[in-house]
Amino acid sequence: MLKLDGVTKKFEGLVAVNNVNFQIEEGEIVGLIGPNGAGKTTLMNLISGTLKPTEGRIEFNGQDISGVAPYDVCHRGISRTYQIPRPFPDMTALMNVAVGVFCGKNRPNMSLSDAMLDASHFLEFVGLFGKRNMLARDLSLFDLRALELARALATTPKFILIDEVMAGLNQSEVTIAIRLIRKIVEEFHVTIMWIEHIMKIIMEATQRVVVLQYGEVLTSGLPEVVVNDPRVIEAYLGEKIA
Amino acid sequence: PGFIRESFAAEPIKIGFIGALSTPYGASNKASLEISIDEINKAGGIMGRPVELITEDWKREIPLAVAAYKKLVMKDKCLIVFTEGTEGSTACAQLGARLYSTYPHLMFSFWSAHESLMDLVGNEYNKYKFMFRVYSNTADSYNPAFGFNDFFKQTVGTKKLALLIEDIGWTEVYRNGRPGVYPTLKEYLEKDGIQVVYEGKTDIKEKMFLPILEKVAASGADTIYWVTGYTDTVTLVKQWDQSPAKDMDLILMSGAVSYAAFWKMTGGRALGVTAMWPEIPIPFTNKSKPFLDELKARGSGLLASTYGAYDGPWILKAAAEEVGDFDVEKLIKAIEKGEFRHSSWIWAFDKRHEPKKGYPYLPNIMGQFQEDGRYIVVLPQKLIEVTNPKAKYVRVKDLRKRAGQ
Amino acid sequence: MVKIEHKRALLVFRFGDKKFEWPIETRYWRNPILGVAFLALLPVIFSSHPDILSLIATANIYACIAIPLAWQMTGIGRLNFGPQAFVGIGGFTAGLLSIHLGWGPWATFPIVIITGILFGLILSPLTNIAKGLYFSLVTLILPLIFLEITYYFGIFKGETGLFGIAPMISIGNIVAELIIANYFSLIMMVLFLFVVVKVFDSRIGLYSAAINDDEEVANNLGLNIKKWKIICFVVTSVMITLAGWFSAHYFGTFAGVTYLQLPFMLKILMIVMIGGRGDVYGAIYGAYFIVILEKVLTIFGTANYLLFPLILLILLFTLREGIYGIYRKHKYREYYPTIRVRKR
Amino acid sequence: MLNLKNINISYGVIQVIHDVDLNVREGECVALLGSNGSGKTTILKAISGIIPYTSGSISFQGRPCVMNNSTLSYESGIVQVPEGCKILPYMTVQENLLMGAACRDEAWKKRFETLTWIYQIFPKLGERCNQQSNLLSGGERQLLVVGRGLMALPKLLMIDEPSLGLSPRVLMAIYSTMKMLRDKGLTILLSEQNVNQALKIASRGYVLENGRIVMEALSEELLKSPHIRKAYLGM
Amino acid sequence: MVHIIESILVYAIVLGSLYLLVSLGFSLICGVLGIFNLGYGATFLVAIYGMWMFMATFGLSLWPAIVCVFVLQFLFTLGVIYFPIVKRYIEKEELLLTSLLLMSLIVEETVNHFYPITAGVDIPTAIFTGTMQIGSTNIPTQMLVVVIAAFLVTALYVLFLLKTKIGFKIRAISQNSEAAKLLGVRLERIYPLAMILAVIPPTICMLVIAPVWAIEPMMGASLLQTAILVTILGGLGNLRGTIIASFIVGLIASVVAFAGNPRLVGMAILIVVFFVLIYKPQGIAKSETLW
Ligand SMILES: Nc1ncnc2c1ncn2[C@@H]1O[C@H](COP(=O)(O)OP(=O)(O)OP(=O)(O)O)[C@@H](O)[C@H]1O
Ligand SMILES: Nc1ncnc2c1ncn2[C@@H]1O[C@H](COP(=O)(O)OP(=O)(O)OP(=O)(O)O)[C@@H](O)[C@H]1O
Ligand SMILES: [Mg+2]
Ligand SMILES: [Mg+2]
Repeated sequence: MLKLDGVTKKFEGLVAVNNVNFQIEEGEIVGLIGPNGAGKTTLMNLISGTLKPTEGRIEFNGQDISGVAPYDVCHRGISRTYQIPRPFPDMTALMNVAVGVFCGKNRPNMSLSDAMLDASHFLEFVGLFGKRNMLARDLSLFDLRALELARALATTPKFILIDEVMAGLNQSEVTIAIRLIRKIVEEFHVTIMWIEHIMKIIMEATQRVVVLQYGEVLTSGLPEVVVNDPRVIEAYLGEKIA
Repeated sequence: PGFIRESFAAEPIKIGFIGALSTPYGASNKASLEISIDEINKAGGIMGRPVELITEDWKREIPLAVAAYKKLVMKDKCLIVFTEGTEGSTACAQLGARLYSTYPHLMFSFWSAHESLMDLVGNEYNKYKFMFRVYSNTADSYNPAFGFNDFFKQTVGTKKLALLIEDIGWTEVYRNGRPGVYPTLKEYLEKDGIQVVYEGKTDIKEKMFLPILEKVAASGADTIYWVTGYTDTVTLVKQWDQSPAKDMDLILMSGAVSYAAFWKMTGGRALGVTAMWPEIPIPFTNKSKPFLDELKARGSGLLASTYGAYDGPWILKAAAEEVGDFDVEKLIKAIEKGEFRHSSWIWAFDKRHEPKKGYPYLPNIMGQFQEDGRYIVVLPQKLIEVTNPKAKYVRVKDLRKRAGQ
Repeated sequence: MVKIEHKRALLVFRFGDKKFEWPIETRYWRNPILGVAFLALLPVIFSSHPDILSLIATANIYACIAIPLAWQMTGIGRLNFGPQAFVGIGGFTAGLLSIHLGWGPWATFPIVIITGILFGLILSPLTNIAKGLYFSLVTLILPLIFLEITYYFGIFKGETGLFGIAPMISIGNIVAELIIANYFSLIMMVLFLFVVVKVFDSRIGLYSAAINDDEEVANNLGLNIKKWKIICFVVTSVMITLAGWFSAHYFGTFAGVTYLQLPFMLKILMIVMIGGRGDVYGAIYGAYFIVILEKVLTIFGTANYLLFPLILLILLFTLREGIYGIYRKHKYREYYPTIRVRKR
Repeated sequence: MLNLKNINISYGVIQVIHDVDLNVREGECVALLGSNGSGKTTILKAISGIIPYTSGSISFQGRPCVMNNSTLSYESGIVQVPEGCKILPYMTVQENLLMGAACRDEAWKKRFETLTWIYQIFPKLGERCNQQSNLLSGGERQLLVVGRGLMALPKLLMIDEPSLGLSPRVLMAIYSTMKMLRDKGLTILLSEQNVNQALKIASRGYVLENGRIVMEALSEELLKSPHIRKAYLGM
Repeated sequence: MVHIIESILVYAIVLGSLYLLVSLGFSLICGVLGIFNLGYGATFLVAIYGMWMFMATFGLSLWPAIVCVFVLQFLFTLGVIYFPIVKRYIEKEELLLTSLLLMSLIVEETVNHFYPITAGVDIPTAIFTGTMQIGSTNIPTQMLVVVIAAFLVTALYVLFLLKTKIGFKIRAISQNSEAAKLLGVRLERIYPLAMILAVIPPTICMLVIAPVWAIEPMMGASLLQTAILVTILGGLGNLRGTIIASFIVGLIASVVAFAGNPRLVGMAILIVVFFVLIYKPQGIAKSETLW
């Protein structure tokens, strides 16, 4: 579904992403891990079109999307969340999602109230329906993450990029979040690429893991295998995870 | 019945004035109008009817000027409206032309700097005949800046002249002339053998004249003639005094330079500067002096339009008394035909409703700052005799020497 | 072709595969209709006070600039400090055409729109290039450049301004003309109001709000921000241009000195601020308020020069959400766009 | 060393902290636990004087603190490492670090020694010392913020969620640094979601729920408590 | 030819210094407080008319008047600009900008009321009179004072910002005021300090330029316009950019004036700034840093 071919991104002097090749098949949940500054977020920005790759090709469903404008990438079915949540702070939760509904792909036969209806459906799905009329800036961190997910889903993507959606959540909230994401996969049949530092989630929720280091793919494979790879332990984990 | 006639007769004649009251011009025009109307009322009004002045502030904004004009003409039924300021007068004239057929009235403009506004009267007389220009800045020749060739040649002794003109609408005629009618100012000067060695246009927002003065100095001129109006003459003079061009005589047209306070504003650097229509109290007639004293008592300055503002209501009175009626059409005819003399020179209007040119109508006055900041008249000869017979134009260099600088 | 359905409190229009909704509940239209009716009565009430009529028209023109500006501020997410530039473009286009070709207002109208679109398009890349404060600054310079140009090129008649522009309407009866022109200004203002209110209640309003809040996220969500910002900029610019067109024909003159300088901008800005920030209805309250205030203060003579800004400043301090906010506060607050100039 | 008595804090009309009592003894490492939005950051902010409290009192080293005066608190040695990477984006890494010492005269005098020490424990910062700090990745920023806190040679170090967004390895580095500092006798107040980790280095913990302290106990006890296990460890 | 180039260079420096003095304070506020001080025009008025008030109305002699005018300036900037407006609305830019504009209008009208243009204000701060020859170019000797003052003030400011601890703190605040607050920097002290620092250059500027410049109540607007132009060309609030931009604008002005047509100076500057902004929307230097 998504194919990265020699993707490279250079910032003045610094190579943040270096010759990354991998492929994600439809229906997979892929974890992307790596030390801080390995270039995970950068890679995500490249895929979503926020940044243009210096070199290489990104293919989505057989089409080249490298250097395509972000809105276009979204229309082709890729949507994303942010490491630090970025809602529209001066809009209500419902409005936030309604923007997603309207913008996602062309839905010509839709008026504002239809969109609201749709949006509340998504809000209900992530469990935020009760807070639909709160301004986004008044929401708590957990709710913001949920809101981001709802907004991303509202654009009817085929592929979602999730950036550390669990950072700052405690273990029990993590369990809820994992359940939520499972539910998303079941209901919307989306493919997910997931950046995360909490290994527990990676182990439980993902089917395959790609490890980045210094912008390059260190290794990839099943979570259990990757976690026990000495190079990964050396570079990332620091100690063995049982 | 006598009682009724009297009260009817006592119904006041309304005179409107639209001015920017926070500016020196607005304040001084307003004071002059007030003085003259007070005097007229004291003298029994116009044909027994008192005169009432209604003042409106237009704050130099067209929408306010237009609203004020409508009020004065349509609601207050003013017989005459005095306006000032270029864009305001223009807007009022446009409106007045539309109102005229329903609300006949007169408009006296103190200041319509753009020639083409007065051209309207010439071109579309029937539409714009109600409009007169009562602004004393009129030359012996056909336009203010023209007509100084003799002054330059004889009084100043100019051989080589640097000519600078501020680049804005009203100077268009000086810069480009009018094909078939007027030459350009440069051609006009050269016609009489004054050599124009430098010619330049300047921006009215200019604040840094040093480069220009540097270039002027390099041209080797002995006199600078600068057609100013909107230009910041204070900065200009301050910089001229400290530039290589400081030994060249500086002759300006108008702007802040016409204020007597200009001397103070420049910290005495205006020594030797000459300007047109300076703020010099000149007793043109025996009416001038009381008026000027009164004006001073009311704390207002004497500016180029002040004599006109004072004389305006008197012109109306004279015209009305001649016709014996307040019918506007008749008044216009009377004003066009008559000659009026009050505080200043003689007012008579040509077909384009500009004050008539040439002697013995309105002369152009030149004043020069000499020692102690005295503004003295140096042109025309007749006025020199009235104000200060000993006064004489002195070249800047000599003035400086005399002042011991 | 157009199908109309009635759905609870909504009228739904279907046009091809597009769908428009129209709330017909009383609360949606009662107050606006009452307000417009009141404004429509004003010229009749004041028919013997031509100066007040003129002030009403002026207020309407100001509102015609402030209303699109309020939309523009949200729709491009930047504060435009130079809407006067477009007032100038409209006024000068109308004026030049009218003077040199003798065209009347309805002949100049389409050309003014075209010029507006043209200049809107030429300047629209700015909305994407210049960020935050820079946009404000560039737009601040624009009218100043324009003013320089009007001084430089004789055709604009610098300090005098254009004159002899065909009046809005001429039927021979001047009083009727003034009242009709007054209604024209009201109609134009109401039309602008209607358009912008409808836009704010539609998906485009939502897009505008999203762009105002966070452009980058909106882009990632699939909103073509470049396109929408340009559309918004051009449409609002054309609306502002029309305000210039109107005042040129209404006053018969058009001078850059009045319209292109900073004080005029300050007035428009004050209308938006005092009226109600980022709120369309607020612009009308603001426009009428400022015009009335200015008129009332003239009774203080020259002191009004000082009093006018002073009172505005005090109002700015005390009315947190503008005049409209006093009324609006009691209402359910669904979505309230804020205008801001981003620092960086 | 640090005493909070009956602290109440509200944001506008909403009260978020209710009657919190909290003590930290000299040389102790105390953990402040609680789920999202329970008010941990708010308490830390009140201690470091960034926000005012409505009632109660805070004293540090026996002396009462002035409310809402971050400078005085900072000067007296209360240093907060903020959550969410609040760096000075366009200064270099080194300038950022120096900034940590700028408002404490003692620290400013020893700034260069401290700097070398910081570069030793966080070599990654040393590598990047002349880079503009907004070019750092999320995790590197977190390191920088912790290092900057240390630059002030604090008497009381308050760390707010150091684990946020850190890779396990860096996280371990930070925790081992904290452990080392604790062993050296630095007083630490740690606010953390990651209960397991936090309780490993803290000797005591407070559990905060909806702005109220619901539990205060030694680490081992907390780890054993069924409530904690259920609510925070998901077991 | 040589003469022209010489003149261009001399005037580029002279005008550049002048623009620098005019815009330094504006740029500083932009950098430190991150706001756009549209009330800056009033600073010039307070400087010059304050001076006049002390000298003409209260009868002080030159030096006491200068001291008093600085005190007045500080009181004004803190008591009228900073505490009532900037402090209150620092987060609400649209209100901030409008109220600052209004405030400067109020100052302007007050000044116009007490000292209208015909009051004839002139400040005897000319240190030199007459002209001075550099090569074949003549400049008023007083302009030398302007140049020296500009270089001195700028150098002091730059040193202050780069080398002192307070300067260090100011720079920190300019980047992220929240983080700086966490580091114990006292915003409520540094902000006023920056405001005070920002009024010193324009005051000095007005004092030294008075002998070659008109003094009138409406002068604030055009000086503010100059300051805005230079500051945005330099990159908002970046002092280095401001310095470069001042001299670039000075150069444009002198090139156009000497090699071209003096009439076009104003328009040339506006147009160059406009196009630079379009192609380099961030200005010459990065606006994010103070230096
Ligand atoms: N705009 C930029 N300019 C220059 N360098 C950048 C830029 N953005 C990121 N970098 C650098 O690229 C590297 C990768 O950054 P990135 O944000 O992708 O890391 P990450 O893998 O997401 O790390 P983390 O897990 O800490 O979030 C970092 O070293 C960072 O300093
Ligand atoms: N500036 C603010 N205005 C209003 N409410 C606020 C503000 N900051 C925080 N809150 C509210 O105060 C409560 C406590 O917030 P706080 O940031 O202290 O929680 P926390 O325990 O640190 O959470 P986290 O683990 O997410 O950092 C939350 O409900 C939050 O919504
Ligand atoms: Mg990241
Ligand atoms: Mg927190």
